[in-house]
Amino acid sequence: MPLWPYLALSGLLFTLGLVGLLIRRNAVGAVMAFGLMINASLLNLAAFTRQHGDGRGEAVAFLVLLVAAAEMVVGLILAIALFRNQKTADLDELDRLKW
Amino acid sequence: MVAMEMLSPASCVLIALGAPLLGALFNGLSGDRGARLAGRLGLLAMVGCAIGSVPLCVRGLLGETAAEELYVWGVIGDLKLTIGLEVDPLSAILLAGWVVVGLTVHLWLLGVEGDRVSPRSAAAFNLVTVAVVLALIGDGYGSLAIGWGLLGLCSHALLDGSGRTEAVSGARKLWVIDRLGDMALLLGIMLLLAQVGSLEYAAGRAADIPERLAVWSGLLLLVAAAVKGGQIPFHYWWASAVGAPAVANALVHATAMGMLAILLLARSPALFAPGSIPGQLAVAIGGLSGFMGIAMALGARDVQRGLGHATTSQLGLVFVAIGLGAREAGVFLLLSHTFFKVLLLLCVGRIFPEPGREGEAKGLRRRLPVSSWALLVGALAMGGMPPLAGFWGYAAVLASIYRIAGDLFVWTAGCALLLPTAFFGARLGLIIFKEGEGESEAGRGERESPLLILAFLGLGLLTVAGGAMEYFRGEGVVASLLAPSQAALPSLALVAVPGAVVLVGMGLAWAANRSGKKEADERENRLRHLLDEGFYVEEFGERFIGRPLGSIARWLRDVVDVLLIDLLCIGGLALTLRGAGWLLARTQSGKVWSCALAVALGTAVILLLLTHLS
Amino acid sequence: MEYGEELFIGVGKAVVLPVAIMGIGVPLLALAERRIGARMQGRLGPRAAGPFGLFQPLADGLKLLSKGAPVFSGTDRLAYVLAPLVGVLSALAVFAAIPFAGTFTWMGHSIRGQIADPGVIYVLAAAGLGVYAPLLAGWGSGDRLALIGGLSGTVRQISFLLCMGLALLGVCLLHGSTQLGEIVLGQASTFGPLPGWNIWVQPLGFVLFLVGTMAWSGASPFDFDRADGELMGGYRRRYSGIFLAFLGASRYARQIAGAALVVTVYGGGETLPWRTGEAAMDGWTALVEGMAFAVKTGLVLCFFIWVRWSLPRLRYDQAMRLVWRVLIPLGLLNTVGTGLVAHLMN
Amino acid sequence: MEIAIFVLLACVCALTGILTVVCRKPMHSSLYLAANSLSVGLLCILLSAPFLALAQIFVCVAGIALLSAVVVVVLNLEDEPRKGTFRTLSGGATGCIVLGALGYFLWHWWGASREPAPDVGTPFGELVFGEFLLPVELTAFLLLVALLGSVLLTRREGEKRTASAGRSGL
Repeated sequence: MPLWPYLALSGLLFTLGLVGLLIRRNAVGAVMAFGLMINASLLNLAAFTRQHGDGRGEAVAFLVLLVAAAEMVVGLILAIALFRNQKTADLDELDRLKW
Repeated sequence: MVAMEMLSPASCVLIALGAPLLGALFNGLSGDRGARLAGRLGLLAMVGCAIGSVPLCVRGLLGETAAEELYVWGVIGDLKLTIGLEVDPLSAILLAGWVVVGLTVHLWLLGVEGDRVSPRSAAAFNLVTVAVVLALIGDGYGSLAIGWGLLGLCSHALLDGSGRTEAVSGARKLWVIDRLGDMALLLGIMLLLAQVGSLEYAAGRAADIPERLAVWSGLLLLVAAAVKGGQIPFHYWWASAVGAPAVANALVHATAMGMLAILLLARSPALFAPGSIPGQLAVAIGGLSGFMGIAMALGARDVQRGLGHATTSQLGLVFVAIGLGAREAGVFLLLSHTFFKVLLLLCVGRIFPEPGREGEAKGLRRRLPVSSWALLVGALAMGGMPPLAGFWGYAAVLASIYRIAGDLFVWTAGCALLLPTAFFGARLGLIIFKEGEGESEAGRGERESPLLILAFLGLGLLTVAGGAMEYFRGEGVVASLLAPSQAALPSLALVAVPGAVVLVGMGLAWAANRSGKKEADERENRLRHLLDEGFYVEEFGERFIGRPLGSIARWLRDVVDVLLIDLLCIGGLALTLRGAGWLLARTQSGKVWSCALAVALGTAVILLLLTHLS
Repeated sequence: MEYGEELFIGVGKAVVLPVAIMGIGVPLLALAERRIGARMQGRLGPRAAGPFGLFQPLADGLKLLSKGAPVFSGTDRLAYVLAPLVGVLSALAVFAAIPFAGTFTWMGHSIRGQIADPGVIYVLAAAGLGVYAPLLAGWGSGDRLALIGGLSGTVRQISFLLCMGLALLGVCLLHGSTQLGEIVLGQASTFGPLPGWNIWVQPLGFVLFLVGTMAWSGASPFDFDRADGELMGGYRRRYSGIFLAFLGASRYARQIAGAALVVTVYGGGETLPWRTGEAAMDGWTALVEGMAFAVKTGLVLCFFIWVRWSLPRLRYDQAMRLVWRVLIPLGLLNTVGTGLVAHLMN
Repeated sequence: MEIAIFVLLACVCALTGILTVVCRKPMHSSLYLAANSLSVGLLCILLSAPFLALAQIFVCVAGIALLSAVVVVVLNLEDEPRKGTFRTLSGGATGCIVLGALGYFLWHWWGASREPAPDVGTPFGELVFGEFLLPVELTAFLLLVALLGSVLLTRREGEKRTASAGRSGL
């Protein structure tokens, strides 16, 4: 089973996640898109682990998974806090960083 | 042992330059507190300078050249810019002359003005000394240029310091013209530097400069000398220089500037060789300014302006001498001219403290016997009375011109020039002397201060005995009397003819004076006005050079500045910046997705780079 | 295909087990629950449909199947349909790891009474999938009460799943493996006069696991998410017909799975009590072992039912406080303790 | 056989990925995210990383995706409006560009498909708690911080009162 299909799939997933991040209007949607990107990276990592046959890749992937999970949880919690504070989760309305 | 050490050139130079410099600094910086001491301090500085320069002069006059490198102030690649010392007979004589003049002027200053000498002018006088000494003893065009510029500064300071309105505007005009001279000087030096690779005179003399470059640098240096010496095209600065107090004119304009101009020409014989174009041009300018100068002097309304134009004519004669290769004679004439001109100017300064008021010379003889007598001696010397220095100077120049150039026509023209000079000298002496007879209530209490008498005595002696120097110099006119001259004219004639011409001139003056003193003055006709205004050269320059340049400047201002720069460049720039700002603002929408977009594109670019660069 | 018969056997088992559970286990449990509950309340319970009311669940099933499934407005079709499916599938998926019968050789192949042995983590993962069911049901039916019920149901399942996981950790530490087969094998020994089950070795673990499975499967006092009083059936309110049947079946399947897990991990699994070591056995003994496994699971289920009809229902915050402040810390304690003991022993 | 499974899972994965991004209803996109995670988990099994697969399912599907679904429920987010075409276009375009760059990058580095090395199969537990002990500890700490953070961040002003009020309960 050659490697490139896996890479292609993870590349596609990553890009989909990226596009989702750009397109989604509300915070939760963005976090979900981010979740997609995490899945893509995990798949990529697993694929390369398989390619190199070294078990360590799996351990690293596991850790990456954990950290990413923590990240997404915090992301979602922020979305909640944001909603409660700004009464909206729509990212477009949060443009106070406007130059 | 210490004496020997003291005599070494370097230490002498240190004293000669140091003393006046210190004097200038003290006077300049002390302000009102030091007002009373200004005069004395100036004199003290001058004495210090004299002490320093006497050994140098003695060494120089004995014919021994002391050359030494004092200070390297710049090394650019293989080009070394140094200030060095080179005292040869030429600079020694000039230095001696300058020291004497400096001392007398300071004595005069102390004697006449005493405590009222303004520190500013005292500082300026000292600075002039520094400038001249630096130029004289310098071994290259560098120090000459420094002296040159410094002199311009001092003349402006003195003119400006006098406080009179027309003096201040004159100062500005003088400054501009002086800058023109400086520019020409610097350009000439640069040309030489580029070709010769060093500023020293020695290198200038040694190197074989290609003919075309020699001509150009020669012309530039000639222009500089002409400006400084007040020769024809640039003589009109005398009109503005008159505003200065007479003593300043005496020291700075008459002697220092002339000395430097002649020094420049004398120091670059290769450029002004008799046959070369600059040499011939120097002769032409010299002759022209000689005749026009004396004509303007005769027509001048004011005594000082007359003397100024007379200086122009005498320096013209020196230019002619150097142009034809008679360097020694030229320098000798310069020296003798310096002595009687300073004497004249000091007397005029004493008699007419305010320039332009000639009338109140009545009762002069009783009031100021010494200055009036000194004035008479100076005027006659300028006229070229045989026993006095003036005559010997003129005779030496004419003799050497004839001997070297062997050109009868120039010799006769020279003698012709002596006629009006003699007439002018005699008339000046007679007017002042005759008018002085009457009683005059003004100035009764004045009495001659001893210092003043001392100064006049010194100068008078020199003007009288100047001729002896001629003999002392060896192959002078007197010497030529003894040694049979192989020239066509017998040497006796070389002396006799000028003498005769002078006497005739003086006789004419006496006759004119006795007969119609009155109608001579009243003829305010166009000729007199023409002469007085200096042949309207200034107005000519104004109309044909000043006005066109002005209109060009205005056009530039209107079209280029306003339209091109303001509207297009700056306006355009502002517009583009505002547009760019607006565009950029749109990208900074603050929305999360636009930032994420930028990040995404960034990653894409990085990926491409990684693949591409590897 | 090189698998050939192996594949056939595997698929066979994979088909037989769910059918058995859904066909026999769930209806039996439903009936048992109603009958035992009734008996505990002094009434007879359903006896009309068939002998001892055995066909009662069948009747209920048919009734539900015959009813139409009305579509409410404001419902999220996808979630509405997905909820029951996910619930049932995840419950059945848990059985894939549970050894329910002995190993016997038949026609040259030794057949294990277990579909596959991915281990405890697979069980947790499969159970984890089922966590979606209440949330989706609540959100899908578009009804506020259902939503509250759904949310609380999901949170309950996650928390108690965590509690179960921690309890299992202790056992895995002891047996040195996460695979249920190994654990069962490890229990096939005697513990003094008693069979070498983990229940004696890991008493705290057993209690935690038991309470965890009870709560996770939504039985007994922990079924606050479908409390009739407050939430009127919670997320089941808007369901009817086949979906309602599936929701109920998923709950019962999860209870059976929980009980099976309890039996496998702490009750010696399918091994007959006091059996030691790996026993070579023929088909019949394997069947007997299967029957033993069924009896043990039945006992645990009866315990569930017994607790259900005797204890009052817990409130949501009481249950949450119980899990997060009591059970999970105990679980951690248990794991650490077991670790220390295991380390000291060898 | 293996390739068939891979193709199936890849299709599911891609499809759910697209649906997650495109879907208007937030709940649906979270479900698709869960499905996507599940398929990635299964793919990991194909890549003979069983523990990673189970962890992925357990963490991503039952954890993250579920949490996002819960947040969608809690915030009761309505569907996304259909405007903002420029934004979607630019997002899509950027996506294509990044995909192109990524493809070129991967093709450049991994164009030649090499045979996978033999699977060494070192036990996962040994690795995680042996060689990677420090990272695991750090991750544990990080998770703890995330836990605390989430608890504190979602605390309402009145939170403290209800907690104490509930003291009387169990």
